[in-house]
Amino acid sequence: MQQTREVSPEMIEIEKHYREMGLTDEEYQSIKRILGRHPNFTETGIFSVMWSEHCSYKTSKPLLKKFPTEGPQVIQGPGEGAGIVDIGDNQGVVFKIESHNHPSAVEPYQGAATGVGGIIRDIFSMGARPIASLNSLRFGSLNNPRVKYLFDEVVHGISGYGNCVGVPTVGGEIQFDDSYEGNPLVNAMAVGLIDKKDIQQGVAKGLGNTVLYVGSKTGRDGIHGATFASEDLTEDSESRRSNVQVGDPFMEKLLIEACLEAIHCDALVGMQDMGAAGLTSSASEMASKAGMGMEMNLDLIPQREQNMSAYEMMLSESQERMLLVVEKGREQEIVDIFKKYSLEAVNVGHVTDDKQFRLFHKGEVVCEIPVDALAEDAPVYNKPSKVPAYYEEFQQMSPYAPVVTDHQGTLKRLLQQPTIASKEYVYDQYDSMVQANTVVSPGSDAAVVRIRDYDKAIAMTTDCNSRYLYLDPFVGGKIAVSEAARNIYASGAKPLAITDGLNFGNPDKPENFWQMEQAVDGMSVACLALDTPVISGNVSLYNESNNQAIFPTPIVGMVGLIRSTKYITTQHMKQAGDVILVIGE
Amino acid sequence: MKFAVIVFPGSNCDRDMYHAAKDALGAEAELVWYQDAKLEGYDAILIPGGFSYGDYLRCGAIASTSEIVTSLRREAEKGTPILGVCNGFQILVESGLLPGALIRNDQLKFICHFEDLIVKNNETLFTTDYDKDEVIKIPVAHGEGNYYCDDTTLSELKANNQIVFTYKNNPNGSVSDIAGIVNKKGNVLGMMPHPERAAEALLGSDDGLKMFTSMLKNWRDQYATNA
Amino acid sequence: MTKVSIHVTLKEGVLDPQGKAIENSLNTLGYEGVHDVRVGKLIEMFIDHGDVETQVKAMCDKLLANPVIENFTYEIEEGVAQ
Amino acid sequence: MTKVSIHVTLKEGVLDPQGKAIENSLNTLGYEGVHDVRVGKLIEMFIDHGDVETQVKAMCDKLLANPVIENFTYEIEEGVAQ
Ligand SMILES: Nc1ncnc2c1ncn2[C@@H]1O[C@H](COP(=O)(O)OP(=O)(O)O)[C@@H](O)[C@H]1O
Repeated sequence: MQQTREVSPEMIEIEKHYREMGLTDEEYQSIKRILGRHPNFTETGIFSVMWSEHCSYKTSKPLLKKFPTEGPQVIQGPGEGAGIVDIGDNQGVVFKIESHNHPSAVEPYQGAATGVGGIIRDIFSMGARPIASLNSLRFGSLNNPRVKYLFDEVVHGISGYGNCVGVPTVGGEIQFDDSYEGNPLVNAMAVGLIDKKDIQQGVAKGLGNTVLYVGSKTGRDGIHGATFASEDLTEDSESRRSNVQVGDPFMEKLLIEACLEAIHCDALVGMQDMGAAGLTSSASEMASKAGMGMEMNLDLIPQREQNMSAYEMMLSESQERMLLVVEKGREQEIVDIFKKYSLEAVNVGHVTDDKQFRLFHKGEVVCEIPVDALAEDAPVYNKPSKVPAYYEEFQQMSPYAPVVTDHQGTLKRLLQQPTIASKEYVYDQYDSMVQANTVVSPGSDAAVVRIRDYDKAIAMTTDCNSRYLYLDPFVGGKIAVSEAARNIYASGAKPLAITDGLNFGNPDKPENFWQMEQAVDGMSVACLALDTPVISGNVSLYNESNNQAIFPTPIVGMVGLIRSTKYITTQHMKQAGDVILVIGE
Repeated sequence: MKFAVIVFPGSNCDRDMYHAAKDALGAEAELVWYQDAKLEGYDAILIPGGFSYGDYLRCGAIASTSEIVTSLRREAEKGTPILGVCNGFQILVESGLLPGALIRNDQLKFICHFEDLIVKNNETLFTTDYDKDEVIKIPVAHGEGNYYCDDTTLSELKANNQIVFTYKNNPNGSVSDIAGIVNKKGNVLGMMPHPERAAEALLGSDDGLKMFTSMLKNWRDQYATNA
Repeated sequence: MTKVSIHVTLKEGVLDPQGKAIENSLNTLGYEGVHDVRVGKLIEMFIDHGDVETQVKAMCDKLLANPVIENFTYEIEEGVAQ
Repeated sequence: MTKVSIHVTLKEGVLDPQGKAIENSLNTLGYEGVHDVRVGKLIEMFIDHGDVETQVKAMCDKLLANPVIENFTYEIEEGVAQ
């Protein structure tokens, strides 16, 4: 069995092992100051994931602050698992987008599948029933066989997972461009419906309350990448094992039903899914949000593999797991609900009032960290930005107006571009109709899903033309939001809010950071003008291959409300003889 | 009339079936969890689509070994109308209540879109409201809906008029374009297309509703005869 | 502990679209001598107690293979460490 | 003609949801001693000419197994009548 070799606390500092976990010298020193001692191996790992960009947004936070996030329609803005907007009748729609770029580049089927699974968990952990998913994909040129393989497998992964869990995949977008050749983008968005009274929060409130672990067992999935000191017994064992996360949509479906049943039991205090940084982030965030602490006994964590260390369990990204906090003494009520679905809910710890994140393993304390230090005290960086040379050069050019002589030929050539061509090949593989609410399936401007028992519907879309953003990220950012809004309006809906998936290159390069700044500014301007605040989002940086960044790709996922189903409009021509009008400039 | 909709772990069209029976048709309907194993007292049983047990091993295989299938067999023998759609059809063939097997679509892809079906037999409990050879628009959504049976079985199906629906444009490679079949006795129907998704015009077609109205009408007739 | 490997294969005459697709891909990749590709399942498990062979046969009949389209064979290795 | 049987299995440590579902179902059916069920693929084919072993290895690497999560082994039987 492969095991992680653990370096002593002193050696972590002397040999600077923390660097290989992604922590800088300064970050390591502030951890030492916070603890008043050397962090041990497990603690260093826990800090490294909680202070990673993915969990802490340490480089993007200053930019995200610029987004407008408020409005009378906003029930829940950024901060929880997903945002919520009001659609009347005491109902809300919950939505969020999430990237799974790097896992998809390594193992496209599972990468895309687990991306869908992860974002759906964000939705039902809020207490909402997932009612639709969308996606936004970017690949290199289809002439490259590897790209073709990635494309096919990503689509299979989305359909394999989404179809099985019974959430209709109703829309999306795909762009092909060389800038994504070595670094495809796979962003998944999910939308849920909730009765306002059912809104859950990921909080660990109530001294002495019980922490329950539910779902798949914990394996060594997803740790290898972050682990520098993994020592394999032999080369052979390395090639025999793998750390890729594999999704189990069947397990997810059971979790959806069980969790949505559990929210009606008032013994449930808080619920959160284990996403990136699994147990570590869910547990510490739940405690921090409640102003409490938490103790867990790792011996009790359901484990799929033998001899797992505390470090491995805390960093594992095994899929389909949830953490619940339940009123002490009433655990059985929740356990019984999960049992109906053949799921085990295991008591692994309890809520404390000392604001410490304390873990036991084999009778020893293996971690004791002030919980706020993990969830709230991550460093924030204001990165330098610089106008790229290419941009200045482009600005000097005089505008180019193409002269089209052969209109039919040009149109045909345009329609042959994979980015513009029909995506039926893709969306025919998605179950876009399950739940029997899909009024407008993929193929029109925005997808429309009616709200059962009411005469209303919601429209949703994902959009981003990254070529515009490359040319001018500020204008391109405005265009991305506006395009989404046009798709929503054209379906008969009023836009309500957006979720954003910010995909960029390495932010340590000032030119890339400038692109981010400009894009966010442009999007913010458009969001204000269109009254579509940002209620959730995701940041994926370091999307580069061969030192070449992808085009700036801030994907906009927008949702709108259609007040009556009679206003639903599709983009298709209806009958011969109808008049065609062009509106706008 | 009271419908039971059996819910297996992983079923995902259970609510859709329930709403079709309850809202679109206006009958009584109940969701029955597979462990509740009792199916007496219902006038018809619906086995919904989805991915029971994740479709692991073979679609419908694991579900077909569960307790409730024993009750289902009993109801089938009694003559209770049983309709299995998509995964429900797969469960019916896996449990031997219908002949043949459903294998991977010949193009190896999941497909989801509306298809034109031809009503081949409008004399079943499920199809009397259709005309013979009527073309109806019903969506498919499956990865393993390619109906297979050997030649002997196929001739029997034909001889007994058990082929109820065929595809106008075969989308998955099914033998003889088969989309739905009924058992010899005529009370167990399995089909890959989803009539419950075509029960309201708003969703693109209400051609599926006649399956539910046929069931209701035949139940009423039978009730009147028995009374 | 006994290790059991079960091979589930499609019956002759049953169409195997997956095998056909793999064959085409292999031919396209330049492996022109490859033909009659068939894809089946390999199910491996450990059994702790009882008459292993009787159990394996029954499991295949009841669940692991579908007699309408599939055949099965199995291998039993006694005393295998996991 | 040469017959080749290729076994493609999931690497150690990779979650096998299918194996787990089958195991649960077998346990429920009363086969309680069954555990660690893993499901792989069995790919059978015939090869007419060329160095069979070299071809098989290359085909597995390129197409038949996914090196990120799967391992493969193979058996070659020379001179098999189809
Ligand atoms: N990855 C995808 N998944 C699902 N649907 C998609 C995907 N890509 C495109 N579509 C659907 O295809 C249709 C056309 O998409 P697109 O070419 O992006 O059009 P537009 O430029 O009008 O947004 C839309 O209905 C969209 O939802």
